[in-house]
Amino acid sequence: RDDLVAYCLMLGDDALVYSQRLAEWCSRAPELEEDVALANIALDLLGQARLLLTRAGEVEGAGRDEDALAYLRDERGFRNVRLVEIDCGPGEGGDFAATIARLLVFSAWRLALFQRLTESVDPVLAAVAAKGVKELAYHRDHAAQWTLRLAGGTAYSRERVIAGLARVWPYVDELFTPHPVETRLAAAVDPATLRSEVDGVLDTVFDAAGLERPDVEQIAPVAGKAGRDGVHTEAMGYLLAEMQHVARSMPGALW
Amino acid sequence: RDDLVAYCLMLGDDALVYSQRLAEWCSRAPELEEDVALANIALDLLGQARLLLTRAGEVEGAGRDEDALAYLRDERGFRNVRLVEIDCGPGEGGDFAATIARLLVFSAWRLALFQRLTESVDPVLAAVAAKGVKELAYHRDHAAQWTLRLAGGTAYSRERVIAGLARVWPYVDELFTPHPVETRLAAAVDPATLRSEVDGVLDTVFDAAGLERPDVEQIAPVAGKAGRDGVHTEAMGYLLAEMQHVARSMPGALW
Amino acid sequence: MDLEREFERVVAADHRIEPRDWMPEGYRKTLVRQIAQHAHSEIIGMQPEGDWISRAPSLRRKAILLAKVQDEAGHGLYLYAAAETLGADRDDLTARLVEGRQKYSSIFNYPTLTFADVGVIGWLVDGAAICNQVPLCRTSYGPYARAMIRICKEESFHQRQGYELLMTMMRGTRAQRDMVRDAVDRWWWPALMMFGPPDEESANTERSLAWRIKRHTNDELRQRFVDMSVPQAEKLGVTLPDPKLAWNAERGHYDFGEIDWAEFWRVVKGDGPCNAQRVAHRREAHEDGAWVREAAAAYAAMRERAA
Amino acid sequence: MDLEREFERVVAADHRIEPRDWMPEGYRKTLVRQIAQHAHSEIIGMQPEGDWISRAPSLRRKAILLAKVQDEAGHGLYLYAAAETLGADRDDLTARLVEGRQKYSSIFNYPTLTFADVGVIGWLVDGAAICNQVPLCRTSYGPYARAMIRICKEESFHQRQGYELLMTMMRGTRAQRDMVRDAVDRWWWPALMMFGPPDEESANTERSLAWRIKRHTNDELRQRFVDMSVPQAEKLGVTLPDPKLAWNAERGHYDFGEIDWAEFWRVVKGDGPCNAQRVAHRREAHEDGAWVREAAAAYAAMRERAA
Repeated sequence: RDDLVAYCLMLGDDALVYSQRLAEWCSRAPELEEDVALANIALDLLGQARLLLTRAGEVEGAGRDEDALAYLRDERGFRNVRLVEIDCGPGEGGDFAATIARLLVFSAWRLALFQRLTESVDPVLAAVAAKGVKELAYHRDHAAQWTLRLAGGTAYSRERVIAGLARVWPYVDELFTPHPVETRLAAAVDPATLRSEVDGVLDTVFDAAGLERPDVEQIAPVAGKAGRDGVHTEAMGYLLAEMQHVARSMPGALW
Repeated sequence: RDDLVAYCLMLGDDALVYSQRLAEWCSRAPELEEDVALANIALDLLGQARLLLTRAGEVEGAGRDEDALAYLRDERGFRNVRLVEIDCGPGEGGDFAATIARLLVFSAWRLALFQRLTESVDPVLAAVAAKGVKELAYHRDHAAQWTLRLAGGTAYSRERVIAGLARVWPYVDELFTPHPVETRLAAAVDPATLRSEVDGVLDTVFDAAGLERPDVEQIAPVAGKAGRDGVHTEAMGYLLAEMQHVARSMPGALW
Repeated sequence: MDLEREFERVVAADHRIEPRDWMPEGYRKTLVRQIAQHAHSEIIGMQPEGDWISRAPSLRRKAILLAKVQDEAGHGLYLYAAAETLGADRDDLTARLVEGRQKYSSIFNYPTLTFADVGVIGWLVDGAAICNQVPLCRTSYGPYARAMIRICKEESFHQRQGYELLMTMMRGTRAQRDMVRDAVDRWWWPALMMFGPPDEESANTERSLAWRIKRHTNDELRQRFVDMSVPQAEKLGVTLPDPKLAWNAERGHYDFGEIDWAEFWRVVKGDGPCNAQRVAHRREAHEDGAWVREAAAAYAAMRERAA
Repeated sequence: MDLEREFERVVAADHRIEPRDWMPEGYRKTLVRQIAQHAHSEIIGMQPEGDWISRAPSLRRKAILLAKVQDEAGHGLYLYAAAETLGADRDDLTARLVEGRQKYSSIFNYPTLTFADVGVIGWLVDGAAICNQVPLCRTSYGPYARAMIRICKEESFHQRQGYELLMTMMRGTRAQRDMVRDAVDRWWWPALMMFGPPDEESANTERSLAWRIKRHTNDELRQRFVDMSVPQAEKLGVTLPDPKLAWNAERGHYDFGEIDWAEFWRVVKGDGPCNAQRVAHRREAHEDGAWVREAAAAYAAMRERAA
């Protein structure tokens, strides 16, 4: 049961933290249509996060709801992969191309994972996955289309998308590294088994876009521990400070 | 007595919030010597803030110490002028020139204020001011020297310092607008009385640097209220979220 | 002149003018300016509320707020499309906005200081917008009227959500109630200013009424908003910051105090607390995205050539 | 050859070599590299701790931390100055750092995850640095030795402050104690790695010892650090994450487990959790500041011409 809680948190935190990052684009996208699209994707992921955190709280049975889990957990308790927490822009940590690169990698990975998860022995996870699959297919398609546009647009946009992929690629191996919880839990999907499928999807996009898979080193874990163990990048603390500050500042408040 | 508390908070918050902004330069300054200098200035101001917030808490007599006042107050309770909270860089909201421009304006103003305050009828304020005057004279001198260097350096640096002054100038009138507390409290200095002295100091620097006083509109208060009333810019919430998050996350902790 | 008579007949009969119909040049210009300003207001309006998405204190409120700000982008899109049916060009309108040559609703030049502001914007600002916009659902220009029908539906949803947030906060802690009251104090007067200058100073009102672009004067709409808001404030448990606010049985309306028109004009002319910031934010987003739009255009052109 | 004999005599007598003295080229090169790496370590070391200045949870801790990070910048300055007495050029050394051509202490390639990390860095990382550096106060090159005396004094102040923070946190809430233990678990092994590879794999140790640049081997210093830290950990109430850690009465030292040398070499070679981030941060600060340095130089040149 602890494992199921942990697993719901893993998948829920991925969606929550990534949604927080995507929402940073709100009112800053390159065109209004894209503002709408990125907000849509952030909303889909926020919806997934809410279902999964609620489920984690229910299984845990300690009275924590989605908000207690989102707002009152400390950084070391967040179990998302590091890919979703890094700053890919807008602003200094990235740009629209890095944002699209992360969306491509993340949604290709999560779609493969959720497709598998629709057959989970846990009916709630299976239901969340079934709903999420449709959303993620759209996200992946959106990212793939932009990857083609940026790679085939101007010389500058091509340079940016190559740099964007290099920005996010160091966090890719972690997506496929199984955590003991994922190995033990029958209801879970072992992410290692998704690698070739996801690689295939990405290679298809890269081929169509005339891009190479980035040749960059992977970011090491810390003594074998990474996001799934609550060992994050230094970007995470700032993200949580912003996300949690109001909620933490008003204990007992109703929202 | 409420007025004295409020006044200590005003002067203390100016120093605390500005110190927080200056410390953002740590490990990001254009040269190591400047890293040391900006940290020094931030430390001086942090020291002033601690004395003033401690004093505010003592006079208030409700058991709030410097940390309760710094970490557990909400934005609307902070009484600093808006000049100190805006983002002047490093990063997107400014750069080194905007940073120097703010330092010049702020320290010229605060030095004039503290010089007057050394004669306050409140002995604690007078003592804080006497200590601060030496620090602020150094800060002002440092900013003036950089203003000369940037104005007389390269064409680009001259353009930057002009832009930097324009960035901070809209917040200057607020420095000289007396709040009712400042008018009522005998121990306080009426900032309106400092204007000509500060203008004179700044004009001397501008003359030496061959700069003009910026010709930009002042940022309006909100229905007559501004920083001294706890009505801040939208930058303030983010600053406080970062500053207060750890402290708020661990109620009852000892540090 | 037949065309002009036909135009006047359609307007007088409360039918709709459509893009292909003949229309007086003044009508077209007035509409383009009004629709563009309305579109700009939706786009600039994303900022003060969008600022709180990352800090919304519950996931439900975060989702509601994100969806709302997204809707505003959508409204901007409908409205730019409506302006384009009149021959306007979206890029040109955007340029006017980011260069400060065309206005947007002054209400967005005030800062959002606490999460309660999100609720109050929903309640009062969207409420005032609805008062302004419901009559526009019957405006004489067809595409504008149809856009407004859709927008009004979503706006009233937003307004209910804002009011509901405030009701929830008022049931919460004392600090929350203080927060709500503080936000109401700050937003009430700017909300009243949303209806524009008093009728005697409103240059364009008369012509707009004749053309049935507008259907009510500024002061009529402002009164309607006050009458609507006072009982809502009572139900919420907040006092509106106007000592002169009182029911006038004779008029059948609430009397209210004098608006600070000096502040109104100051903000309209660009010197509100956030004018510079709002336009700079939009300009930066626009400029930062230029290379992306160029890439998309180059890619589309390339695909077209290949097809 | 008289010069070489004189050099060897001075070194053997434990006197100091000064900048104007003759010295073998290898000695000069070894020293420049070591001092530069040491300076770089101070500068890069500002980042992991500096990251917490804005979030330090008390004003006293904020002031302590800011002063500490400032001291590190100061240490960097002394050390670059010492390297310059050997003919090195600070701009050139900085270029080597930001282009990744010269190393710094690998310990700074680990992330600081909580405020307890600030305390543990003070206790263990500064503690290990002091073990390494105290003998350098007697190193054969005068300017380096004198810089180290000043640095060691400040470092041991930092170490006491770090340990005191941890003692305070351990007296606090349970969550704080957990935080301290978690941080100790993460930093203990990287701290042991700070002494470098085991003696049998340390290529330069022998020559450095002969020249009296170093005075102890890596393993000797590491043992000294372990012996010093174990009782401190006990007093603090934390368990060091090494099941093999045990007092060996025969040796008069603590035995300890095997270090993960694969990880050590991975991080040294650039693939630690934060290598890329640390160098990028420094490079960006350097590049962002280029126009300021140019302006200062142009202004100084102009003033000189005018004088």
